[in-house]
Amino acid sequence: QERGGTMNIIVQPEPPILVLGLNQQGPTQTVAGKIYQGLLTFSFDLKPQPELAESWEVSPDGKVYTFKLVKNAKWHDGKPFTAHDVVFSTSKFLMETHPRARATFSKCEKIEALDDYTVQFTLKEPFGPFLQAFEVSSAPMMPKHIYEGTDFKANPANATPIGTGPFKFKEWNKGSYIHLVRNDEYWKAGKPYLDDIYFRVIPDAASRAVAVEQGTVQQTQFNDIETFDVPRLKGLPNVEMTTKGYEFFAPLSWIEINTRNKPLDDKRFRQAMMHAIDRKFIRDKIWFGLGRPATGPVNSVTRFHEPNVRKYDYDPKRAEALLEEAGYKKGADGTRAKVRLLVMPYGETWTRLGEYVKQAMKRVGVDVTLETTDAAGWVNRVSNWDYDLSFNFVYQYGDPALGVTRTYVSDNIRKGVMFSNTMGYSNPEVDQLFAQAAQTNKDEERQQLYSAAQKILVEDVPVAWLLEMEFPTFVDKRFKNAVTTAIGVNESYDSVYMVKK
Amino acid sequence: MPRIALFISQRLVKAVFVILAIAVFNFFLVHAAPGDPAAVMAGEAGAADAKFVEQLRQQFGLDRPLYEQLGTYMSKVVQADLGYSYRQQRPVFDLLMDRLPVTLSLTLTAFVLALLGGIALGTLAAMRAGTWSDTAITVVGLTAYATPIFWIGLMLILLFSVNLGWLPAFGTESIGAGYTGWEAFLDKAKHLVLPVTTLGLFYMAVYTRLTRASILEVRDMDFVKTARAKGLPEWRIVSVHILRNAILPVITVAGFQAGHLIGGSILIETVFALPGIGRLAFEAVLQRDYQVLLGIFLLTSVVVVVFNLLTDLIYSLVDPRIEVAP
Amino acid sequence: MTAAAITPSRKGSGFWGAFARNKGAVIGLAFLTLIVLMAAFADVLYPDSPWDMTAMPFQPPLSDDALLGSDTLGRDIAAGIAHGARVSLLIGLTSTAVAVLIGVFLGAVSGFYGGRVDDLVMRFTELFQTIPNFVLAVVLVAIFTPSLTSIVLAIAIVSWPPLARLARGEFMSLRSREFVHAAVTTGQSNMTIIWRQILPNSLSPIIVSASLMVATAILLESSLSFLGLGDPNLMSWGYMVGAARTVIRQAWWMSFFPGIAILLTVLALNLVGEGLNDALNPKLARKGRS
Amino acid sequence: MTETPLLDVRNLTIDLPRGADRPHAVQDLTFTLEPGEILCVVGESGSGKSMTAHAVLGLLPKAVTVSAGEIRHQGTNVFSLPERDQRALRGGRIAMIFQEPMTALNPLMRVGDQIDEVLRYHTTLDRAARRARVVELLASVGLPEPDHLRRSYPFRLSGGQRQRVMIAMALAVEPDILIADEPTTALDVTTQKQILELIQDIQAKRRMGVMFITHDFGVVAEIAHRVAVMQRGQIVELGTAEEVLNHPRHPYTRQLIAAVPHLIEHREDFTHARQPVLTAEKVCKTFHLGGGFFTPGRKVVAGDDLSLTIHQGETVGLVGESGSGKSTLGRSIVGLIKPDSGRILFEGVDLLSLSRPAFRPYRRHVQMVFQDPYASLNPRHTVGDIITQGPVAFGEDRRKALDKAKALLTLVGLDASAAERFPHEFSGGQRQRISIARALALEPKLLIADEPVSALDVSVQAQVLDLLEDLRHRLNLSMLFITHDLRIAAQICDTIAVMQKGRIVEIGPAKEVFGNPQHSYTRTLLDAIPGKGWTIPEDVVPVTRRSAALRSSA
Ligand SMILES: Nc1ncnc2c1ncn2[C@@H]1O[C@H](COP(=O)(O)OP(=O)(O)OP(=O)(O)O)[C@@H](O)[C@H]1O
Ligand SMILES: Nc1ncnc2c1ncn2[C@@H]1O[C@H](COP(=O)(O)OP(=O)(O)OP(=O)(O)O)[C@@H](O)[C@H]1O
Ligand SMILES: [Mg+2]
Ligand SMILES: [Mg+2]
Repeated sequence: QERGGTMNIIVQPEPPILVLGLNQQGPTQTVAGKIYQGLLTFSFDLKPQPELAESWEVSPDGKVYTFKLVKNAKWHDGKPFTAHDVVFSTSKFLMETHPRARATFSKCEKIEALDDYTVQFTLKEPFGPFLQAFEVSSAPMMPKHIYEGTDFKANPANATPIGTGPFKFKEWNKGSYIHLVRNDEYWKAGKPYLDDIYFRVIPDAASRAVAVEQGTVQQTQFNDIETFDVPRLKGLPNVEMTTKGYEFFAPLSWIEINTRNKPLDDKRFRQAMMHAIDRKFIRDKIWFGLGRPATGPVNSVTRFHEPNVRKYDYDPKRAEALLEEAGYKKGADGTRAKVRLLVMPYGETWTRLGEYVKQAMKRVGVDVTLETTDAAGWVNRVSNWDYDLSFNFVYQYGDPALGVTRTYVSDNIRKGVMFSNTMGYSNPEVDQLFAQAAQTNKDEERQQLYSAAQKILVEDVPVAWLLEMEFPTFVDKRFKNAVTTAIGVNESYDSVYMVKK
Repeated sequence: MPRIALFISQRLVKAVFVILAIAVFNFFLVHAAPGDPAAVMAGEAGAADAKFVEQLRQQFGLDRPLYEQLGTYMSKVVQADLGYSYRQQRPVFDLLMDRLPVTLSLTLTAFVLALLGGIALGTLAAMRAGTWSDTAITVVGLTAYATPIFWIGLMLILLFSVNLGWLPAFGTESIGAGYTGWEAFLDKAKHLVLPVTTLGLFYMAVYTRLTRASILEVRDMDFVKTARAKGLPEWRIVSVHILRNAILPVITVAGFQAGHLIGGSILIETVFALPGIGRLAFEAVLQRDYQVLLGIFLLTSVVVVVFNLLTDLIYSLVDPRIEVAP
Repeated sequence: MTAAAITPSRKGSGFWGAFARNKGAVIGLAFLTLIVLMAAFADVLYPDSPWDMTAMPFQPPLSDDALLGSDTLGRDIAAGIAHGARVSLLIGLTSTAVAVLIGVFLGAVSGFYGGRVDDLVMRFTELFQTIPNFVLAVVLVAIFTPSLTSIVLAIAIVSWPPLARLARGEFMSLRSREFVHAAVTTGQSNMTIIWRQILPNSLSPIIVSASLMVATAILLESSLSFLGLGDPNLMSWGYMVGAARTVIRQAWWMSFFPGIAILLTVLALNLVGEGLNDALNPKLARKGRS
Repeated sequence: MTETPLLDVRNLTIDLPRGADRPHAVQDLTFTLEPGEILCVVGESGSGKSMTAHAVLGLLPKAVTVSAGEIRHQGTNVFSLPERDQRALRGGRIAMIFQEPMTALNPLMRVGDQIDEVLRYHTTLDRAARRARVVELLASVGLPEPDHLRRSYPFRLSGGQRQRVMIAMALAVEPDILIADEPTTALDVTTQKQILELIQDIQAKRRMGVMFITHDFGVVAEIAHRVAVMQRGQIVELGTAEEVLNHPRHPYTRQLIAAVPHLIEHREDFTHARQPVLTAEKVCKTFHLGGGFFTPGRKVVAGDDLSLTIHQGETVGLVGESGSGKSTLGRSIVGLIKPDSGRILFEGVDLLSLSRPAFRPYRRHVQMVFQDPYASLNPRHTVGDIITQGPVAFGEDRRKALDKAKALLTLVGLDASAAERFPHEFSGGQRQRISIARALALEPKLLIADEPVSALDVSVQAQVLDLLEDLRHRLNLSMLFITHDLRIAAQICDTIAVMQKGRIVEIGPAKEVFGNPQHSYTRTLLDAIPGKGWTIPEDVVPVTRRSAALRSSA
C-alpha cells in the first residue's frame, strides 16, 4: 500500500454542482463522496461503521442517539470539524435543501452539541432506521463557518466545495473532467494513497466502453456501462467487475401501474401482467445477466426481506386465464385490452424493456402502445398520474421504512410529487403495518410487520416488480479497495491504492 | 468605404429584428413543452417532496405568469444577458463560452476543409466532365451525401480507433497526460481528426456537387469563349475566368450552411463525446433547461446571421455587380 | 431564361428519353422500385411483426433463423429492414408532402402578389432559416413527444423554407412571363392564373427538389431516431442504427445493414432526383453532360 | 490573285453529334479571305455561320468535330499546328468579336485587365507598357476617359461601350484577321451605326481581313466587299457585294432579299375623319428601383406626359430606342401597368379610374400580341385551350369557343387541327400566328402589338406582318404597333409616334415623319438605318406587293 497514482473515473451524467448538501443526484454522490463525509458508513450487510463518528450509543427506548466524533478532522480550508458543524448540517442546512434528510431529521425533537466532539439527537418517537440516515449522501456534513447565515444555494463558495474528505476539489473543466487532489491534511494518518482523481465526462455509452477497454479510465459504476457491453468488458484482462457495493441503494425496478385507470384497477389484470412477463428473459437478455428477478417490494439485500410470498412464474397461459376470469375476452383482432406504456427516458435498456413488454403483453392479447418522452415530460406525467403504465426504479436505502414504505402507503398519494405513491394504491391494512414497523426499533417485531405487509402487497400487485437491479462496477486491476462498503463507489476512497508494476 | 458601412448598418438593423423575433418565437416554443426543469431535477434526485419542487420553481421563476417570464427574458436579452442555468448553477453565457471553443474548432475546421476540398474536387470533376475521374468524384460525393452522418462516425470509430487504434475515439484531449505547448496542440488536433472528417465529409460532398454544377454552367458562358478566343492558356481560363465566376453560388450556400453546421454538430458531438454547443443543446432539451436552450438558440441565430452578413460582404467583394444592395 | 426552359416534357418519349439517358437515374429508379416493392410486400415477406423476437439474440448474418442476423432481443434484422422501408418512405413522403404544401403555398402567395405580402412572408421564412434546421427539429420532436405525427410535422416545419423560396422565385419569374400577361389581358382571374397558368409551369423544379427532399427527410428521420427521438411503436432504419450503435463492436451487422439501407435509399432518391432534373429541366441537363 | 490569301478555307466539313437536327453543321465549305477585305457571311439562323467562325479559331464545342477539309492561315494549315501555336494564333493573329456584348466580357474583371490579358500572353511588354497600350486601345475605339474606363467593371458600361471594349481587345495585338459574329445584333440602330463605322474605319487603316457574320442585308449593303450566303451548312452563293445584292442568282438569296423590310413609302394615307377608339392623355409613369431602410433607390422615368390618339381602323406605330418607354405605354393601355397619372380613354371611358372588376368587361376590347412567340404561349396548354381561355373567362361556352378558335386558326393560316397540339410543336412564325388568334378570339376593337416580330427571322417576319396587315383590313381593327425597327414601322403604320426617354418627341402621319422629320432625334434614327443606299432589285418581288396580291386573291 504505497502512495501515489492517478485514477480516472467515469462520471455520467455530469453533476450540476458538487456541493452534496445541495444536490444528491447519483453522479454528484460519487464525486462529492470523496470530498464530503458522513458520520457513518455501512458494511455490505448494512451494519453501521464509523466514519466521522468514532462511536455511538442508542438509548434503550430508541429515542436518544449520541455520537462521539473524531477529534482531528479538519475542513479543507484548515478549520477544525466539530459537533457544531453536525448540528448546523442536520438542523439547518439539510433541513432546507435535502428532501430525504428533511424527512428524517424532522422526526427529531432536538439536536444538540454536548461538547465540541459529542452530538445528541433526541427523537419525538422511536424510528427504526434512524442510523441509516448518517451515511454520506443521506447526511453529508457541511461546514458551518462557510454557510451559516447565508443563502445556501447562492453561496459563492459552492463553486469550490469544502469538505472533510480525503480529496480536495482542484479544477472543473465543464463538459470534460473534474479534478480532485489528495488532501494532505486528511485526518486519517497516512491516507489517502492516491494523488489525483479525475472524473471524466463521457456522454456516449459506446465511447465509455471504449475508454474502459483502452484503459483510459480505471473505473465505471452504476449505469455507465450499458448492459450489453457488460459481458464483453467482463472478459477484459485489465479490469475486474463486481456488483457489490450497491447494497445500501438496493435498487428495485418495476412497471409502475396507474391503478386508477381501467383495466389496471383490476387486481387480476395486474396479476396477469406478472405472469405474462418473463423476468428471467429480461434479466438475461436485456440486462445481460445483471440482477435477480424480483419477488416483491423489498429487495433481498435490504433488511426485512420476506421470501415466502405468492410466486408469479412466467406463465402466459395462466395470465390468459386470469384475463378471461376478469372478463377481458379476446376481440376480433385477438386483442383483449389496450394500454399505454410511458417508457422511462433513462437510456437504451429501458427502451428495450419497453419493446419487450409490448411484445410480451401482445402474446396474451393486450395491446401496448409505447410512448416516449424526455425526463421532464416523464416526471411531469407520472407525478401527475397521466399514464397507464411506466417503468420506475427506486433505491431502498437499507431499510423498508426509508425506501419502500413511500411507494405503497396511502398518505403518500400526492399529486405532482415524483417517487410518491403515484400508482394511487391504497390499502389501510398496509398503511397500518408500515406505520407500526417504522416506530419500533426491535428488529424481530419489525420483521413480522414487514413480512405481513409484503405478503399483502405481493397478492395485490400495486406495481409489477421486475428486477432487483445490480450495477456493475468495473475497476482496473491495479487499483485495490475500491469497493469495500454498502455504498461502494460513493465511498471516500481514502483506502484505495494503486499497485505499481 | 461609407457604402459598406451603410450596408452593414442596414443589415445589422434587420438582423437585430430577426434575432429578437427568434427570441420570442423560441420562448414560446420552449415553454410549450410539458414538464419543467424543476420536475427533472426532482426526478433525478430520486426522492422529492412537494416543498422541494416548489422551492425549485420559485428559484427558477417558473411560478410567475408566462408573459411576465417573457418580459423578464426579453429585457435581459436586450442587455445581452442570457440568464442563469439553475440546473448547472452557472450563468448561461459562461456555459456557452465554455462550450463554444470545442464546437467552433470542430465546425470551422470541418467547414474550411470541406469548402476547400469541395471546390477543388468539384473543379476537377467539372473540368474533366465525363471522364472516369469525374465519375469517381461524383459517385463518392453522392455516397457521402447520402450516408447518415452518425453512421459514418460510428464506422470511422470502429475502423480507426477500435480496430486500428490509430486515433482517439472521443473527447477533446488526453486528460492527465500533462502535455504542453506543441504537444498539447498535436494531441488536440489528433482528437479532432475523426469528428472533423465525419462532419466535413458530408459538407465536402455538398460543395463538390455545387462547384461542379456551377462550373459546368459557367464553362459554356460567352465570356469563357472570349477568353479562349484570346488564346489564354487553359489553367488561366479555369482559375481566373471560370472558377471566380462559378464560386459565387458556392459561397452563398456555404455561408448559409456555416451557421447550420452547429445543427450537424449535435450528432457529431454525441457520437464523439465532445463537450460542445451541440451536445449542450441536446442535453438542455432533455433536461428542460430553458435558459440554456434559449441561449443556444440565440447564439446559433446570431452565428447564422453573422455568417450571412459575412457571405454578403465576401460576395460584394468578389462580385462588383452587387453594389452591396439590400 | 429562354423558351427551352419551359419546353414541356409531355411527350412520353422526350421525358423518358431524357431520363433514361442518365444511367445513374435508371439504376436509382430500379433500386427505388425494389425498395417500394419491399415496403409494399413487407407483410408477405415477413408476416410477423418486426418487433417479434423470433430468433436467438446476437445471431450473426446468414444464420438459420435470421438472414441478416438478429438484434439484441432476437428480432430479425431483415424483417426490420423490410418493415422499416415502410416507415422511412412513409415519413419521407408525408413530411415532404406537408413541406411542399406549406412551402408552395407561401412561396406562391409571396411571389405572385409581391410587395408587402412578399416582404412579410419572406421575413417569416428567414426566421425559420436562421434557426439551424436540425436543432429546431430536435427541439420540436422532444417538446411534442416523439410520434409519427410530431416527427412528420417537425421535418416538414424545418424543410419548407427552401421550397418556399424556390416557389417564390418561380412564381415571380413566371408572373412576368408573357403568357401570364396574356392571361391577364384576356380577363382571367388571379386564381385561374395561379392555378392554371403558373403552377403547372413551376412544377418541374418543385418536383425535382421535392424528390431530393424526400431523401433529406429520410436522413433527418434517421438522425432523430438515432438520438432516440423516433416513434417507439415504429420499426425504422434510423431506430435500428440508433439501437444497435451501442453494440456496434460485438454486432456490426445490427447497425451496418440498416445503415446501408438508408444509404442506398437516399442515394437512389438522389439519383432519381437528378434524373428528373435532367428530364424536366432540359436546359440544365444539357449543360450537365456535354 | 498571286499572293496567298490570309485565310483559305477548303472543303471544310464539320460534323454535329448524333441526335442533332442534321449530320453536318457545315458541309464542303470553300472560301478565302484577302487582306483588306470585308467578307460578309449571311444566312438564316442555324445555317452554320457561327460554326464556321469557331472552326477557324479552333473553338468548336467538344462534341462537334471537323471531319474533312482544312483551314489555312497564310498558307499554314491551322489544324496541323500544336496546341501552343494554335493558342498563339488565336488572339494573336486571328481575333474575334461576339454577338452579345452583355455576356462576352467577364463580369468580375475590370475591362482594362481583360484587355491586358491578351497583351500578357501575346507580347513581351512590361506592365507599364501594357497599361499604356490598353489606354491607347480604349481611346482608339472612341471610348471617353480611357484611363478611368480601364478600371471599370463591364456592368457599368452600356452595350455599345462594351462592344467597343471587345473590339479594343480584339485589336490589342494587331491581328490580321478579325472575325465578327453578329457584333451589332443586340445593339440599338444608332449604336450599331457607330460600331459598323468603327470596324470599317479600323479595317481600312490596318488592312485587316474581316469576316463579318450577320443576317441583316442592310448591314451587308453598308459594309460588305464580298458576300457569302449560307443555307443549311452550305454556301449557296458567293460573290462581290454588287453581284449578290443587286443580281442575286440563287433562289434562296432572292428569297432572303425579298423578305428584307424596306423603308418605302406608305401605300395609302389614312383619313382622320373616323372615330377615335383610344385616347391617352398625359400619361406618366416612373419606376422606383431598389431602395431599403436608408437608400432611396433609383428612379426611371418611363412615361412622361404621353398623349396619343388611335382612330378606328388606324395603325399607330410607336418607335424609339430600347428603354424609351414604348412597352410601358402599351402595357398601361391593356392594364398591366398602372400609370402614376393621366387618363386612358377607351370610347370615352377612363380605364384608369376603373376598379379591377369594373375594368374586366373592357379587357375583351383591347387585346395584346406579345414580342416573343415562345414565351407568350403557355407551354402546358393546348393551342385550343390557349385560344379559348379568354372567351371562357368571359362566360362563353367551351364548345362554342373551341369551334370559333378553329375558325380563327384557319383565318391566321393554320390548320384547324392545330387546336389539339401544344405550342412547342410549332415554328416561331406559327406560334406568333397562334398568339394573334388568341388576341382575336375576344373580337377586340384595338390590338396592341408589342414588337410582335422582332424575335423572328426576316422571312418569317414578313409573313407575320402580312398577316397582321391583312387582318386589320378585314376586321377593321385599330392597332398600336410598337417596334424599334423603323423599316417595319414605315411599312405598316399610318401614323408614327417617336419616343425618346419617356417622351413622345414627334408624332404625325407616317409619310411626313419619314419624309420630313422635324425632331433631331427622329433624324438620327432614320440616319442610322443600315443599307439605306441600297434598294431591293426590281426583279425580286418586294414583300408588300406580294402581300397585296395575297389579299386580293383571298
Ligand atoms: N454546341 C453545339 N452542339 C451541337 N450542335 C450545335 C451546337 N451549336 C450549334 N449547333 C448546331 O449547329 C448548326 C449550326 O449552328 P450555328 O451556330 O453555326 O448557326 P448560325 O448560322 O450561327 O445561327 P445564328 O444565326 O442563330 O447564330 C445548327 O444546326 C445548330 O443546331
Ligand atoms: N416593371 C418595371 N420595373 C422597373 N422598371 C421598369 C419596369 N418596366 C420597365 N422599366 C424601365 O422603364 C424604362 C422603359 O421601359 P420599356 O420596357 O417601356 O421600354 P421599351 O421602349 O419598351 O424598350 P425595349 O425596346 O427594350 O422593349 C426602362 O428603363 C426599363 O428599365
Ligand atoms: Mg450564330
Ligand atoms: Mg419593350
